Amino acid sequence: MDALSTSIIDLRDVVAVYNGYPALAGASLSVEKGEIVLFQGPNGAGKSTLLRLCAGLLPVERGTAFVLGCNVQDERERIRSRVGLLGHNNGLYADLSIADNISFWASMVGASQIEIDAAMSRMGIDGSLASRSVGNLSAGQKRRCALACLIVRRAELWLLDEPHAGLDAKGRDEIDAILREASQLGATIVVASHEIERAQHLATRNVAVVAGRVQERS
Amino acid sequence: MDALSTSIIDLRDVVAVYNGYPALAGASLSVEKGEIVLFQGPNGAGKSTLLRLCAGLLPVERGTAFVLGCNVQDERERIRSRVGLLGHNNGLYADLSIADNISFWASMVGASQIEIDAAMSRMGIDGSLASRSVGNLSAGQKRRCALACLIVRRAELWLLDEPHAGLDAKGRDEIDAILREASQLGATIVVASHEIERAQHLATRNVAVVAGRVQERS
Amino acid sequence: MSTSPNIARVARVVAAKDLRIEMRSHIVVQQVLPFAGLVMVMFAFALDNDDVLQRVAGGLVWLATLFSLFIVVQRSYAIETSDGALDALRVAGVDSQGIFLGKSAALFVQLITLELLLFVLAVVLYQVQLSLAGLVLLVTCVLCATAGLAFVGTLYGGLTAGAHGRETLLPLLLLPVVAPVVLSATRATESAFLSGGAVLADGWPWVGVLAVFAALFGIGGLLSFGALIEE
Amino acid sequence: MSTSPNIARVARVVAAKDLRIEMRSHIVVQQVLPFAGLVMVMFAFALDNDDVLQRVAGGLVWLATLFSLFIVVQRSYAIETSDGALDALRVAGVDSQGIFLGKSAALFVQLITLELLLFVLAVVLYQVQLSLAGLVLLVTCVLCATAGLAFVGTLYGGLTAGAHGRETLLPLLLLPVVAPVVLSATRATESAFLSGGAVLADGWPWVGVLAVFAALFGIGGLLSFGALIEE
Amino acid sequence: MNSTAVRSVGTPSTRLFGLLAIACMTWVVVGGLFFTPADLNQGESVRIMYVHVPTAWVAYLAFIVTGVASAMFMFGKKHSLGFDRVAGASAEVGLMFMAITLISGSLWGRLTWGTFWEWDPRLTTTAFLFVTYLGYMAVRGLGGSPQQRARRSAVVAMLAVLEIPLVHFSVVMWRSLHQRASVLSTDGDIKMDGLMLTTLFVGVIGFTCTFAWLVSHRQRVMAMRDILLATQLDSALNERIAEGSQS
Ligand code: HEM
Ligand SMILES: Nc1ncnc2c1ncn2[C@@H]1O[C@H](COP(=O)(O)OP(=O)(O)OP(=O)(O)O)[C@@H](O)[C@H]1O
Ligand SMILES: Nc1ncnc2c1ncn2[C@@H]1O[C@H](COP(=O)(O)OP(=O)(O)OP(=O)(O)O)[C@@H](O)[C@H]1O
Ligand SMILES: [Mg+2]
Ligand SMILES: [Mg+2]
Repeated sequence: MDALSTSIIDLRDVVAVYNGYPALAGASLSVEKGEIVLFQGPNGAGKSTLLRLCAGLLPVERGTAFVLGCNVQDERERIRSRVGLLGHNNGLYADLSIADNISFWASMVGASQIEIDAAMSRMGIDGSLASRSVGNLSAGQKRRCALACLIVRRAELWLLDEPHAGLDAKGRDEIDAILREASQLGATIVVASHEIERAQHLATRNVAVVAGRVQERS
Repeated sequence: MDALSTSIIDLRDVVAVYNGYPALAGASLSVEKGEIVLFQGPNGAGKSTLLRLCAGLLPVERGTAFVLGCNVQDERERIRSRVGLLGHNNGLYADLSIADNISFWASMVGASQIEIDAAMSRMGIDGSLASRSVGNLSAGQKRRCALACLIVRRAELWLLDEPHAGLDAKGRDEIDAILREASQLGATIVVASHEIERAQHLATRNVAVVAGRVQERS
Repeated sequence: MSTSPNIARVARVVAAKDLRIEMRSHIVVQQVLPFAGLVMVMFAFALDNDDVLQRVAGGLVWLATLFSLFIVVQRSYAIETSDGALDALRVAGVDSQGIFLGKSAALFVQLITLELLLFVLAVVLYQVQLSLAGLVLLVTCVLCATAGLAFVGTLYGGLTAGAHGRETLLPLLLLPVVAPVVLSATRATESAFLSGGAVLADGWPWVGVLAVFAALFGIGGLLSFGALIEE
Repeated sequence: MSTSPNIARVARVVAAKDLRIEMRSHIVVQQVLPFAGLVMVMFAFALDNDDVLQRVAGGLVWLATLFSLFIVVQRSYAIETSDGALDALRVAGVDSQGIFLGKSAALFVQLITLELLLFVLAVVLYQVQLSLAGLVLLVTCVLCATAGLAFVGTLYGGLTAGAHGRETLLPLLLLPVVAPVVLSATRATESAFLSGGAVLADGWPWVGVLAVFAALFGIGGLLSFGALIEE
Repeated sequence: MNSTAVRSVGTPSTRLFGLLAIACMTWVVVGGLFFTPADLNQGESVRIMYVHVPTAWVAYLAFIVTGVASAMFMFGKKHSLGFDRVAGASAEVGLMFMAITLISGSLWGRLTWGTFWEWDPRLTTTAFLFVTYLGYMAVRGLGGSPQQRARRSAVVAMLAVLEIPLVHFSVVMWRSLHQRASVLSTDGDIKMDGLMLTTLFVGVIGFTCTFAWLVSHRQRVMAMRDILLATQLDSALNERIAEGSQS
């Protein structure tokens, strides 16, 4: 890790642009290891953009962005395997079953069958559900599958874009418990959510994102 | 309207099947004019399926389903223009601007420019946002656009599948206000949602959907 | 509450919407057109036998149109299904005959533009002589054939759009139906071009075939499109 | 924390995933194959001249493969982009060379299957005579040509997959690059079939061209695929 | 730079190229139309050569420049967008020259072969090359961030340039109607009238200067548009920030 900064995420005046539109207009943020940070803010503020940028999916137009001690602009290949992102999309293969999707990711990162089973049972996916095609599932079931894939990936930095969306009450509690546990094991977690009451219980720090900039809070 | 039943929705032991999987396993429900009904229940229970069935998007395998006094199976063309559905998808054209999307729907139903402007300002869509391509918007902005299209359609029965998903706090309040207003003007509203605290304030009646069946509550 | 709009109005709104999307994205002009030109050149080269080429000159335009049709139809429905817009139309009770006519009209306009440019290219490349009578034949042939292609494309595109993720089925369904159109149009075009000893009068029966085909699929589409896009 | 898997392993996992999806959905076997067969038969019908047909028999197989390639490549990337799976792979730092090789391998297997069946069809339809030496030539030709097609398809498919909603660009980009492959493969196949007075020995230089092409695009793809799928 | 300032895209080097181009082209026009003799077989139509052949070669040159600039972009340490601009500008100009080759060739073909177009390998591969670069331009127009656009189009450019040998050797690979490489042939004996040859070479130099002149202008225009975009971004940023302080 870079000696310059021990923060997991360190953004300084970051500008990110989509076809000339400044989705991020000088965002600065630093997140330390083990924190659970909540992004909140109005629609179109730039929460998803911030998360995608930290995941290395977006180019940095101006400013500097360090994630896990590496510059997201130049050294992305070094950080990637250590970052897990759950975006608005689920990133699943609709023609495969839940079990196939999860074991695809497991063989990517070399996770064992035990870890697969653990992830599935954590997300409440039982045997008969696991063998069904993802394309045939309800919205919440898909989201659960995406979360199980993410758990199997064992990232150091979890970036979650509205993880509660689509989950039922039980699923929401489950994912909260999983995130707390992961953070206790040393993972750093950033959550963007509009369900402020729920997410606030989870988060150790609140960050307001407004019009492409970060405004710290309590 | 049919003399048989004055209910807006009247389902009796409805079974609906996806490729052999019974998503609805004998659901019965009746909803009266002006009600705001909340569907709640675990993931995969059949809430979205119920809504799609009432909108006439799904065939009824067994049982009878009457919506607005018409049999959804045989007389769908009669009910459709009176039903508005907001599903998990937004149903927008990504290459068109927000304004174009809304005026497309407006010219479909013959709504005036005043109604368009009213719908846009209700959903907090201002001039500069309205001219941007829908493909370039954030998740919540797309959802707002979809809701504005729905408002313009002026349906008698509104079927909303997780309408709060993706909206920010202000947007949630706005949509609640819109739904209350619509129901006072005589529209009937059915909402499926996992955000029970919020939806419960809105709803006049709670319905639990569990494993493809309806269980009435308080 | 809401007034039920008539077919013509729905058709106009849907066609305008599709054409506006094309104006924004320029897919047909910037991507499909060069592709079609290339298909023409490629086949002409592969068949670099003078006799054969002379005989099939007109056919190449139709062949290129055929392969472009797959792309254009697929695009026409990708717009509708990628975010569930077609479902929204169905729920809102938008007249399915109107949708059919509207999408066919938009397809027709796009295909005609494509063919016009391809024919200009062909005329330049092959130096075809075109008499006035030939021109009349050609224009009628193009109009009838394109109407047929637009109707079939819209109909089968709607059929596969209902089945999610099965867009790959489209070429398979379209090809056998469209092949006769392409063959008839080729014969008529050859007559118009007087290529390979063809006689002008021979072209008109083929145009008749095309007109019948267009009428059949136009009526068939009007009657069955609603049933196809239903779940 | 997580171990970085090597290229070969990623390639194997990705290829296995793509092939498993094909096993589940049967797109290539049930939809693309009949389409390709139909293209062959249609062209054979259009050129219903015995001499010509005899000469171009081999070419028809390649032509059908060419048009099927567009569909198969598009499908191969539709899987990845429809729900953002490609983004997930990129974020997870999955080796892009591994993805390239894996997707190419899956494409190769699908195309080879397709070609095999098309060649059987061609042999039956046109009663081509095949000597042992001809068979060796043919097999080498098919392997080299298909490898080239799979590499190009994966490379350009990745390029257009990055730009959302612009899949229509794929045929335009692929056609000029792939056309020489198809032409060279046609010549080699004609030599193998000894059709139209072709000589067997003439086929090998064309196979050389195909091998060079496959090597070029294989290396080019390995080097540049990562840059292409980056945002 | 204030908003009323006018920036010229001309520099001493563009002016030099421009002057050279004008001088050479004057020679080609005067020499090509009046002083060079007509060909024994082809008659007066041979004069088309002074446009046809140089534009073909300069189009090759342009595409090679595109390829090289793309490689410099990809393999350079800084991934400088300057190279991408040169690549794009050069491809545009090359496409224009290739179009002139196609048009002049088909006019020439009308006079010598009696048809505008023949299905001949050289002609067909030339058409392929042309469409390949149309595809390249379409890839440049795909959108996305400038770096991403540059990366994508660089890959296409580096692969597309490999088609040039295919066009050049197509006459050998497939038996062709078209002129074999007579000027650039390897056996070295040039069978052409001295003045014709000189005029042809002056034409090549003239078209090359025209190419250099156009590309340097075009690339500077693109650079300025990037500057303009950057200033637009500044004002967009201010707007976006103001949006935040309102609420
Ligand atoms: C549409 C028609 C034509 C096209 C697209 C075309 C294209 C080309 C191209 C691309 C080159 C550059 C070749 C190279 O050096 O690699 C070229 C060169 C040349 N072309 Fe054409 N051409 C056409 C018609 C003609 C005709 C009709 C003639 C004369 C009868 C002609 C005579 C020449 C000559 C003499 C050269 C120089 C060959 C050399 O020394 O390499 N071309 N043409
Ligand atoms: N692909 C795109 N092209 C152009 N602009 C975009 C694109 N994606 C997002 N934007 C714009 O960037 C801004 C930030 O978007 P972002 O998705 O980050 O918002 P968000 O905070 O996640 O909003 P939401 O709560 O609605 O999800 C928005 O104004 C949006 O319109
Ligand atoms: N296209 C489909 N094919 C097969 N089965 C399906 C399909 N869509 C849904 N199902 C199944 O039908 C059941 C009900 O699905 P539905 O989408 O109605 O659930 P839901 O209550 O809306 O759940 P959620 O809260 O997750 O959105 C689920 O078990 C689901 O797996
Ligand atoms: Mg978002
Ligand atoms: Mg649901």
